[in-house]
Amino acid sequence: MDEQLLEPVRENIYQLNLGPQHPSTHGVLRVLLKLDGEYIVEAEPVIGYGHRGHEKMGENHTYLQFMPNTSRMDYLSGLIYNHGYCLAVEKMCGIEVPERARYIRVICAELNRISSHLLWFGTYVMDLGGFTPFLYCFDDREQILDLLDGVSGSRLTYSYCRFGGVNRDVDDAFVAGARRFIARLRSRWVDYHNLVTKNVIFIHRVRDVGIIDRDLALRFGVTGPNLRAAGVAYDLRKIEPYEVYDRFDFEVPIGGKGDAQDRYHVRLAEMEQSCRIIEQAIEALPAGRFRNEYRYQHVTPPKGDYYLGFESARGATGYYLVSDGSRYPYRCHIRVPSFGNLQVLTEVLKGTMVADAISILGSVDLVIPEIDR
Amino acid sequence: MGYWKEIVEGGWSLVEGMRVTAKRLVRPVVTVQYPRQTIDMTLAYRGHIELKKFAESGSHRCVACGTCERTCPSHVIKVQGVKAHARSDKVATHYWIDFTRCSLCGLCVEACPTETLKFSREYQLDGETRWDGVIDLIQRLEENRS
Amino acid sequence: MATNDALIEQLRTLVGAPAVTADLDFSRGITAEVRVTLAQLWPALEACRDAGYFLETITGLDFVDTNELVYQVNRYEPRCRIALRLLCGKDQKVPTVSDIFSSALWQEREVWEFFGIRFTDHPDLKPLLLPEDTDFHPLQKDFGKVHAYRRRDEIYG
Amino acid sequence: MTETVVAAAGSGWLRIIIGLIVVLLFSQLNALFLVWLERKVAGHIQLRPGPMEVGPHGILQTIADGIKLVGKELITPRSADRILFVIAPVLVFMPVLVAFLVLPFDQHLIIRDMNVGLLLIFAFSTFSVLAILLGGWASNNKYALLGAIRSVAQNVAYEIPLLLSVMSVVLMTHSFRFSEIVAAQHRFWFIFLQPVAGLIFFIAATAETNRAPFDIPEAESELIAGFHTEYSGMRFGLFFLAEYTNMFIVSAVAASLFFGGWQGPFGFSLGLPGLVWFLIKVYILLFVLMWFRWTFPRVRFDQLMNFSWKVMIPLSLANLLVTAVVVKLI
Repeated sequence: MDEQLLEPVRENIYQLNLGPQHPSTHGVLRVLLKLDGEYIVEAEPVIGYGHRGHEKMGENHTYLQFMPNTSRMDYLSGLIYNHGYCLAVEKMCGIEVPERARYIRVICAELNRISSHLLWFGTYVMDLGGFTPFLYCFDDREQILDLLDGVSGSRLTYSYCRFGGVNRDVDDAFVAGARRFIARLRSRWVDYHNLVTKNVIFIHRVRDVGIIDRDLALRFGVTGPNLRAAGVAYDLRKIEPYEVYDRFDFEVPIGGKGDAQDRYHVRLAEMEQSCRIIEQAIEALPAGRFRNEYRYQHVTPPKGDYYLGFESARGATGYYLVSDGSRYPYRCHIRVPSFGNLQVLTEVLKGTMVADAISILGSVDLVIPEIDR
Repeated sequence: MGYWKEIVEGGWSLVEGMRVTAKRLVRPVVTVQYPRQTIDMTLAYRGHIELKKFAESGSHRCVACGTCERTCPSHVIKVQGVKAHARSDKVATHYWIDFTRCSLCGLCVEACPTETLKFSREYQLDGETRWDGVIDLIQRLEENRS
Repeated sequence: MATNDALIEQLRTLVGAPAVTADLDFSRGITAEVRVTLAQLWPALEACRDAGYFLETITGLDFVDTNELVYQVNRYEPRCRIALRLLCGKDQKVPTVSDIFSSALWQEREVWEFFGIRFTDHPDLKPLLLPEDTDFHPLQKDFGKVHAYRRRDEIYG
Repeated sequence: MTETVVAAAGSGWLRIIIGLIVVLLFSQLNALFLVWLERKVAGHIQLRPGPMEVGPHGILQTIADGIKLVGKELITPRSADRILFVIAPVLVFMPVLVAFLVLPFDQHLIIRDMNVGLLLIFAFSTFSVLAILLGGWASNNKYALLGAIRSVAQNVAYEIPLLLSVMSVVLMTHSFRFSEIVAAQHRFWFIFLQPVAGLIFFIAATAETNRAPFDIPEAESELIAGFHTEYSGMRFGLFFLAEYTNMFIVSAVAASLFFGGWQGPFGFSLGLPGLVWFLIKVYILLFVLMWFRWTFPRVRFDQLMNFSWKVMIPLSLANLLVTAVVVKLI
């Protein structure tokens, strides 16, 4: 709806407080909606309910002590955040990482990405009112959690990566389990497509809903699957290959219009690509150490700053670390993808219906604690 | 024509979806009825930390150096130790952890120079007050021994 | 890579060649570092926007003698992360760049609440993550527990 | 035995009073059972067992829940319209009970076999919309209000195809009396003669009872709990029970109109009494309703209206026209 249409009904506009306690705001997001009937005139996300001051904590902890915090920002892709942080510190200090560890990290990070996308898939359909796919996804996701639990000892906040390697070595059971999981996931697609993707109700709920096109994305710094849905193949794993991603053959799935349906398809396709990466990494998993012999406790990077960008399940993430040569970072800034992905909603939600707002909020895959830090 | 096609195809997609759920309806359940059935924790499982018991001494090897204390990001650990006499090694007398603040990162286990720390595999750690989370690991070790 | 070089050349002419340090090895995670002044910030960022860049992040830094803002812009392809470093005095105000990049609306609010750096002409400068009545700036180095409060030249010397 | 009881009760007031008591008991217990059944169906569809703790396979779970609900504090929001707020849950349950008076459980097991039975049910079922509107309005909560508004619009839109599809059946039997409609299906159930009307009736009935995928007045993920957001304790319980009783009624009406009521297929009763046939059909339909709910996502409000006005109503009108012509020709 454009402005002109809205003009005569200005006086009938009322405010609705969507959240912070609401079944579909995933965590503690509050969206102040100005509504005209069911149509949204203005939407203002209000955030910060989960603010824990990670950046301040980063300045008060040594580099190693901050590592467990990293998996608590985006709790759905905690391992990817661990991974990125360790990479950043390793790059700063010039720590060499054994080959085996690098492959293990990639395998685990991709498993983590799949689990994050699976959870998104389930909760998104739940936001749209279909409860059952949510539990099917949890059934699948449980297999990943079991796998990662077996190697890292934790199911959500992994704290798995260490400077110069990983915490524990993977065994044959893990490798076999990962293979089994990939086969299982692939066999489930048929059912998921029949249950959700092809469902006429679902299609009507997502098609042409919440279009984020290239220009809008550029303006708001939208990244990740939300940007790729608009047809931009921007994936830091390809563009700025970190770790050993440049050794794998995988595609960056892209959409066209950038509506909720494209975002949905991009994420589903990404899971398949992650499966491919895992398969290749397992195939090429070298023998050797999973961790450097020297266990880095207190690292002191040289003075200066370093930025490391990596691709989390939600988009381009980055650690900006400033070292003053001591054991504590002078500044630890984290660029979180959900920040831009949420901010763009101030534009996108305008003129949509409340039901669409839920669909859009779900489709951009927000993790609020990540934004709040 | 598109109108009819959409209705028929849409209706058929719903039937397809119902087939998927019907198939699941007759499958066995995958969940575990928790208090009645339990699952074994994996070997890697990280519960709260615990002192290892070494066969040769029948006790822990904690020398109360305090490395874990300093490594812990959440200041969970407090260690006290005494020297039996001036030339002997220090031996821990108390090893408190406040489990309510522990984030189970495992940095202390890695930091321990005598490798006397390990993860317990307990997961039923509920309590009524916050003080129930404060555990003296040395006392716990003694109790487990008897 | 041609387009990247074009922008860096353009920035060189905008802010003067010595202020631009290109780092094609990417050894610090950025392609080029550009020191800008308050007056050059707008034209430099506008040039970035016109070249198809997006604002990745704004980071505040607090030193004893000065504040510093690091604007990082990036483009979709090929990679080219440019850091624009803006030194601003303790009580200097910075012009908002939210007209150039909409994402700055929130990022500047975040910098304001955490560092107390004011942005002129920002339409809605209120705390983003902290409660609305917050009157302290937690990432300033004189707030709470701090390990070191240094002068800028101690780090970047 | 039922026949003797009914006969002994005779006609008139005594019959109605006994009927009411039986209806009250039956509708309440049935609703509790349905809640349990829904949770079981949901559980097994989702690969989990559903309620298991209270009683064998959790059969007593809903009774325990009911006791909990009765014991809960009834909270009235400070800014609510107190009288309407209290009335609404009562009002939502009342018409539900009335509908039981005319449902044909068996050839003789009808409390009141009125010649306008069908009309009575639809007249009273519209009442529940009013109750929902009252509840949503009186709560003085924006989510509740939105739910109420949606509910009214939805019910108005779906009442039309519902009645039009019923009219096709009425045209064939020339009667609004349930017993006659059912008796007319002695050989062929009307679902075979009127498949389109049957389908439309069932879809519209799903919408009328606010069941998924048409549960937009409640729309958990959008409107918290829709019109009963502010209700607690047994007031919420009444809304809840009314929903399940409503489901039972629409399934019962569908069974009577399209699936031959108390009669077996193609005139074979297979030795089962009419009541059993009737309940079997009703529960199968109820199961389908639950199956819907745990399979589909929710439609959007405007799509729901579009579907009603652009698909359901034209289709049911066309169906009615064809029926009228065919009936006239035969």
